[in-house]
Amino acid sequence: MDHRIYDLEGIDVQWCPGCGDFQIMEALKKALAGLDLPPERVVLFSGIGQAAKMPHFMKGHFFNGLHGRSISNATGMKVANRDMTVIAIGGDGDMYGEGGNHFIHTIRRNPDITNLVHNNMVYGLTKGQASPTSPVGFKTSIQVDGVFSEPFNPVAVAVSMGASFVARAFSGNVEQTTEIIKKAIIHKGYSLVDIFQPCVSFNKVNTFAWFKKNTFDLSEDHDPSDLKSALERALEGPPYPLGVIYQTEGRPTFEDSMGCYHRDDTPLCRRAYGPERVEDLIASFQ
Amino acid sequence: MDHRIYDLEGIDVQWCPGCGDFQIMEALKKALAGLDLPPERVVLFSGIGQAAKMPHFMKGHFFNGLHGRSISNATGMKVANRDMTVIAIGGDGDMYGEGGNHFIHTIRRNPDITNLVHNNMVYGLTKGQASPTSPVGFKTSIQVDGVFSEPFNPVAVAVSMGASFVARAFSGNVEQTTEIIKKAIIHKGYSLVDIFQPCVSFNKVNTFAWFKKNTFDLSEDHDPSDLKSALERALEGPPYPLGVIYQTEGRPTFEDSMGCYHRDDTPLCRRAYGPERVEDLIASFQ
Amino acid sequence: MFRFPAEGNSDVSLVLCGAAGQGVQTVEEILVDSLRKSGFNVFASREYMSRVRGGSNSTEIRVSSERVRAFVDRIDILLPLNGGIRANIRGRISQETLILGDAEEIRDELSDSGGTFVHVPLMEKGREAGGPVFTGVVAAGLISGLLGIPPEIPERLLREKFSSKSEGVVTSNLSALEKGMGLFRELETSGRVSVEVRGRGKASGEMMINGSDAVSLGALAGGCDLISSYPMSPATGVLTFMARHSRSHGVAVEQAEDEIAAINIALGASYGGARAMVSTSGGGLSLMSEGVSLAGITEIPLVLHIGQRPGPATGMATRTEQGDLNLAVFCGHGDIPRAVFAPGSMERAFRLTFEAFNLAAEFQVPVFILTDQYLLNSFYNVPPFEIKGLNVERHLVESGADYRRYEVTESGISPRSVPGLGKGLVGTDSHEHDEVGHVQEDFVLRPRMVDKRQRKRGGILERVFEPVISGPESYRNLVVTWGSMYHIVEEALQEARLDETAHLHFDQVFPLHPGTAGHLKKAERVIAVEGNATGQFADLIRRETGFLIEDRILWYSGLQVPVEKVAEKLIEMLR
Amino acid sequence: MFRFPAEGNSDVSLVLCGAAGQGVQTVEEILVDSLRKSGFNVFASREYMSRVRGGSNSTEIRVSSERVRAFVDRIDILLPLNGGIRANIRGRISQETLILGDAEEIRDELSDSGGTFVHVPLMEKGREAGGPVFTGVVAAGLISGLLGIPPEIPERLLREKFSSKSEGVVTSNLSALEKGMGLFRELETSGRVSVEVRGRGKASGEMMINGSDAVSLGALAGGCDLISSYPMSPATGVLTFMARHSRSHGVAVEQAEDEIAAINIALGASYGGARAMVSTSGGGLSLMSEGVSLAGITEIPLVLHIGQRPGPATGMATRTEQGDLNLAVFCGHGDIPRAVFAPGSMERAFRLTFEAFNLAAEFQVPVFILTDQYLLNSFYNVPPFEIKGLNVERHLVESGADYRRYEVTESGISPRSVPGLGKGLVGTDSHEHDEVGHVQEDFVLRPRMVDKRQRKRGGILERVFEPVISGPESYRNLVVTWGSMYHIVEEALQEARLDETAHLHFDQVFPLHPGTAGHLKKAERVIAVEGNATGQFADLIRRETGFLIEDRILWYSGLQVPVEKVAEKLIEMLR
Ligand SMILES: Cc1ncc(C[n+]2csc(CCOP(=O)(O)OP(=O)(O)O)c2C)c(N)n1
Ligand SMILES: Cc1ncc(C[n+]2csc(CCOP(=O)(O)OP(=O)(O)O)c2C)c(N)n1
Ligand code: SF4
Ligand code: SF4
Ligand SMILES: [Mg+2]
Ligand SMILES: [Mg+2]
Repeated sequence: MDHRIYDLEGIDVQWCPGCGDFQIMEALKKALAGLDLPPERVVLFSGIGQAAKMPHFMKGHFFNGLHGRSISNATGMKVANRDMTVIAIGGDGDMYGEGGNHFIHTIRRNPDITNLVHNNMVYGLTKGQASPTSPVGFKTSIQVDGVFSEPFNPVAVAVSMGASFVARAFSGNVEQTTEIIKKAIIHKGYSLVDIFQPCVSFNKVNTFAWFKKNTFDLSEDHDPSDLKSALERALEGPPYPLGVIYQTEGRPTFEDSMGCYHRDDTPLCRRAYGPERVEDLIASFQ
Repeated sequence: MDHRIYDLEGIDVQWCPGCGDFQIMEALKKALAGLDLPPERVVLFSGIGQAAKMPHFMKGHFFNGLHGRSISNATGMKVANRDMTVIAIGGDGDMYGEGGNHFIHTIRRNPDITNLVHNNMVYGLTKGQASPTSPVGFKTSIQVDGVFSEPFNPVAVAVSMGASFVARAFSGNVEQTTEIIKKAIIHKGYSLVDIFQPCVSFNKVNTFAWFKKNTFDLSEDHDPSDLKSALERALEGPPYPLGVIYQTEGRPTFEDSMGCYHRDDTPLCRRAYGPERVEDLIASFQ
Repeated sequence: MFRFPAEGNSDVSLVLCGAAGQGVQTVEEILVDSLRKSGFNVFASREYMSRVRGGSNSTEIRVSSERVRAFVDRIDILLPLNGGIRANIRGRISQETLILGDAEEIRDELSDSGGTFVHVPLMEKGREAGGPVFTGVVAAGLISGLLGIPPEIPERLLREKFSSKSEGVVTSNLSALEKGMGLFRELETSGRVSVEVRGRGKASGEMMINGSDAVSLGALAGGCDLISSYPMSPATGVLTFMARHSRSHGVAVEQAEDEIAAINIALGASYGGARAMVSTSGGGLSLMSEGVSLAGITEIPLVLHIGQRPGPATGMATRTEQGDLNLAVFCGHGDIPRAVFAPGSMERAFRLTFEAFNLAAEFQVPVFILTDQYLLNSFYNVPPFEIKGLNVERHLVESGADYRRYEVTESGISPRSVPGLGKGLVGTDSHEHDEVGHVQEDFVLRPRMVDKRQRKRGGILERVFEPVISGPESYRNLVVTWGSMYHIVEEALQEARLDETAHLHFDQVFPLHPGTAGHLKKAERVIAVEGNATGQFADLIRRETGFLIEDRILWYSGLQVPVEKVAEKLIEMLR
Repeated sequence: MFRFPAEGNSDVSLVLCGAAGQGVQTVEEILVDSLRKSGFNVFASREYMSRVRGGSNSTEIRVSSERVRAFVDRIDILLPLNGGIRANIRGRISQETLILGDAEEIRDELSDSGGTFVHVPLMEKGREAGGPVFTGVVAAGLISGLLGIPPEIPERLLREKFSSKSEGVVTSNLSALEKGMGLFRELETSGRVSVEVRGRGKASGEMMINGSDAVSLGALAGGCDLISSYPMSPATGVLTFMARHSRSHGVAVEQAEDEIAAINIALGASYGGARAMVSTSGGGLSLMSEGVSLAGITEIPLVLHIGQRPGPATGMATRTEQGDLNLAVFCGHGDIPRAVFAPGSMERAFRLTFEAFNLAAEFQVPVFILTDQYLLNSFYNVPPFEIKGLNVERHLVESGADYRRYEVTESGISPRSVPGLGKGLVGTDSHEHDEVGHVQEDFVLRPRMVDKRQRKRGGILERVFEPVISGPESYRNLVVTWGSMYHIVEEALQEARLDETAHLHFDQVFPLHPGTAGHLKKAERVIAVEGNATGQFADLIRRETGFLIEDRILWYSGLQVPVEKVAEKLIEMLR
């Protein structure tokens, strides 16, 4: 399938020229098309931020919700209709700051959704405040003396929690990012793809060149099913390894565990319950 | 100092007979008294839950706030007055469920507070629903088919984030718990003490005997300053190692980084700013 | 000699009290079930402390030949199972109260209480039956005898209850029951007590149900597909009910990590075509406020059940209040059309929850069901809920290729599709958006879209449920209530025997029925009775109608206001 | 020939527009600063898109001999720096509009706009000065010339601004400025334009300040010790200001992980004795609702700055609205005393934020400052803020050994101490509690404590700020406003020249001043002007006074309503 099937015509893409977000969108389109998924099968969720604007720039069903809450929305969707491919997109502030609690608990739940985090180590949309992944010392209009708190390492946390699929990518490498996203979508369960992304407007420290210099491809012989070495890889850097860091197959998904599918595979939107559904229960109170 | 200085007279302790919370309170009193800290120096923070009732059963300043938010309250207090010893107490639901985002980000911030989490792997106060640490398969009135989500391992997450002090204790061992809490209080920075605690009313799986059987003391030769072996220890179990799992000294604290202490050590409650404080700024707008 | 019902009453009010985990609940269950199966009308209301063991909880059970649906102060018979009887019970003991207690346990705690203490050796009989755990069943036997319940009814219940246990357990329980009945026979022989409630036989085919289960049944009947929530008293019961029937009735149930996740999972599911709900209390609704706002602009249907308890903040976690009306009506930022129901009875709790799902689906708005701890934890017998004539309306369309989720229409309602239902793409957005759902900063589009959403208020208003008026058709005084206050005031008015006084009750509190002002203006004097400190509903009425209800009976002790207190205050004000 | 001010006006309205990141802001800064330093009265208001680069933002600069403080529709001179001029600007171009643009960039975009396009070779001159980046400074030079700003003023500003850069940079900037002035001289010589604003000289010693900085200064003056917040437009400016002055002015600043942490850190700090605040927008306040409720029952002082923007949900992130009044007044569960300010000017933004800290400390309640994007991002010159006579009142006591944090008093205010201030222990609790702060389930204590907290409403009401009334003393018509609408309506009324029409403006919107109804009833016709879709303030007035304001001018396009639109509507309604 040609990835241009995902192009939206006549739109004004709101990202800054040179922003890594363009390449991530390209990689996502290619990954989806590469898997022969048409836009009608795909639901894009996002929160608020520059990254989170993506569903307005490409085709697909979409739910652009609140800052920080998209993986919860996506989880609900996946329960409502398991036939859909569900992708949740957002920035590092969105997913690890405002949405940090959902990040942790969605890992525990393991719904079959793919979570793309554009990790530019800064708050882009709100003009350059520190994000949870900003390096110590990073100066901004609010962190005037430089960031004080330790940066959040999403990959390490996800691996230490046994998330079923954890990968790191770099927007500058569209091909590899495409392949990783494909694997993440194919993976049945929650997949985190933390994607290094240069923000040309607000992050003058972690630039394209910096990421280029401070990342490397995971060697072929890394075994992503080995938790121990995955943890080591997750904690490594700079330079940071890129690729699938951890993956464990066979964990059941959240939506499959839901009582609504115990006897009936019909997506919830097509169910036709009537009030007679409660006749037996009414009787039980008599 | 005799730990009975912390006793509150004439009160009706609301925990069930046999609950591990009693022993944790005993350990805390002993630790504080052992460090010669009088109640006037200590501020107890808590959220909502059985564990979180503790400030009503012992002496000290206290702030019994909302479910899930006590470490944020405690962080604010520590900024307001660095002379106080600040302890935040709560259950596994409070700290890792409702308060999960604050847990992560407080680790990053590293305020000098001690965080005691009574980990009974269940929601006690609300009568027995699963908590984030409940084991898979645990049946409750809501998790009727047994818990589905992977349990949260707070120790592993904290270590993987480089929290400056991470320990695990068991309420059944008051002496060891006391020693660990002492170390946690002495530690300058955020200290997590995850304390296994049997809930006799609602957790019939992780009972006193179960904890006894499934825990062991960390050997003397565990070096808590070694991140790699700390991580291994953190991921270990059952049986679970008890003791200080990770500790790193010398990380500056959050409150010390605050601009309000740049020129002035006075606790905020004793400051006497007048509006003339803004004269220079008014001039700068002219 | 004690005779019940006492002169002037048609019911007997029995209060059981005891420590948590000490069997009060077992006694209550056996009695309530037996009474109903015997055909009595029964009302039972529970109050309990925010703790797991110890303390002292109580249940009031009213038994009557007439329907009984409200909480009274009066205690005819008090049965304390443990010492440590709390002030809220002590204060209700009068000269007419018969206290049946075991002196071994209660000692002289109630000696100066004003009531008549009659020693009954419950503990001894319990021990005889097999051990102290049977004390509760002995008490149940005593009361069964007292109320004239045919012995085979509680016997059968006990057999069912312990069917999975060993034969020994059953035998001990039956023996305890019998010993209790024996205690009653002794009392009777002594000529000290006589009870006769007439009218048995009518209620036996009815449902005995509490508010929590009534809301849950309404939700299931309304087609609920998914509930995601975080446990919070007193709203957890709905979550538990749904979990229990999750597999058998095909509903997805998730206990989320917090209330914010809960509402966002529900909204995601609703976007995907599920009929979704959340159940929480005021604190949870505070946290969900942003999600309510999201539902507002995205026009995603959502039903929110809010079980009120006293606030602010944690307040009194297991107690009752009507203090979250303002929050339900105004939570969320921006202008958000919505509807708020506040059922006053089990029938209405069922029906309005059912309706909430249809209304939410039709207008694509958040719909609130405001209940409270009192309603949720009170039981009474009601005729089986009527489901004939009710229809689950999904209000979904198959999308065409050029589907526009937010098509501007005259009614403000855009035909709603969901991903996978048809050929089109379904977009939804928390920003101001165009008809397709894409974010736009367009200052002409913005008011068009705001107006579209606001037009739905008109449609919602057309569907509004009328307030219920009872009492004389031409009245001088009008008492106004909402939610769980309904039956309290109904009975209080009966008791107060006030001339020319009617009762106007609202099961829907927002928007207000257009006829509201008309009813109010007909009265010379209007009195609001509410369970909060400021009179939130009276203030809302003024906002919507301009009518000031100056006289307000406000109750915010944490316990439901009893019938007598309301009657007393009304008499004070109106006689 | 164009003459400015045009007939009938005393000001020139200049609008700059261009893509984000393309120097509009630099031009604006240089011009506004130069104008003020030259003694002009200046008003400047910014509107910008929710994106970092591209798009098209604009700034309106009004220059006048009189004070100017409001946004107008009229554009006298339009200076577009880039193509892609948006409809909201195009729609404001009239026959009287002079467009100074570079045809190289703008091409024929504005050829059918109705205004007069005069080509000025800004880009060419920029390139000559050193490169395209200097185009903006060329434009600044052009306008400086046009408005008769003495050249040495912008020259000095440029020197200061680039003092840390190389000499070459300074030289290029100065050359660009001079080239721009040259362009003006050419225009002048051609006889096509003449501008003369009289009255220079008066404003030069005044402050040029925007709402964001006025609120921040008020907070610092009020003794603010700590701000913890999460960035959210348009409220981030306050956080940024505090951060900038954190070390020099001794204030703790934390960007929290989310709004819930933000308010809880602030409450913890306030409990510990800090004067604490948060700054957020409607979405953040929704999330903070539970924290507001916590402040309510724990009686911890807190100041909340809420910069409103259009909702619901994300709405229009960088735009303006007055849609969060309901939320500010009603957020949080349970009955919570509070005060809500909504300053209508820079002076009031400063003063009321200052007062908020004292009021919060005195009554131990949450106090809200409701502003909006328009107010926060508008600048004008004001006389230096008066701080004489203002006192920071901490309202703290040293605790004795038997200190009771929640001592019941007649005023409802319990003397407040904090840990470490005195000998006593200081307890605070989110449950209903006794005087010491311990949780109690006591049904007599509960109403006592509720009443104690509610009594504070009386005290808060005594402190309430009077609404400001302007216009004829005896009026037939009354226009009611709140918050940022103040100066818009003041000017609209001047422009509309309506007889017998007065203006009643509220800087404090809750509780309402007891005199409110009196003012309203004096009028035959009352009109509310609000920036939201339903008339939230009019509804609130009805709730508090019973007075129905039927006529409402409601504006919710996302942009501030311009003076002319209000004037037009008022004339329509009142003439
Ligand atoms: C509840 C809430 N708080 C704050 C905001 C303001 N906000 C929007 S995006 C954002 C951060 C953006 O950073 P990130 O998620 O890293 O995305 P980026 O723009 O860098 O791609 C913030 C703070 C909001 N929209 N909602
Ligand atoms: C916002 C909010 N949601 C829910 C609750 C109800 N609640 C109180 S305590 C609790 C969980 C208690 O579990 P845990 O924190 O593990 O403490 P434990 O009782 O087991 O010690 C819950 C869900 C609440 N008080 N506030
Ligand atoms: S601000 Fe940064 S993240 Fe946002 S579009 Fe521009 S470069 Fe990309
Ligand atoms: S319910 Fe469990 S945690 Fe709570 S007091 Fe009882 S035993 Fe302890
Ligand atoms: Mg980012
Ligand atoms: Mg627990």
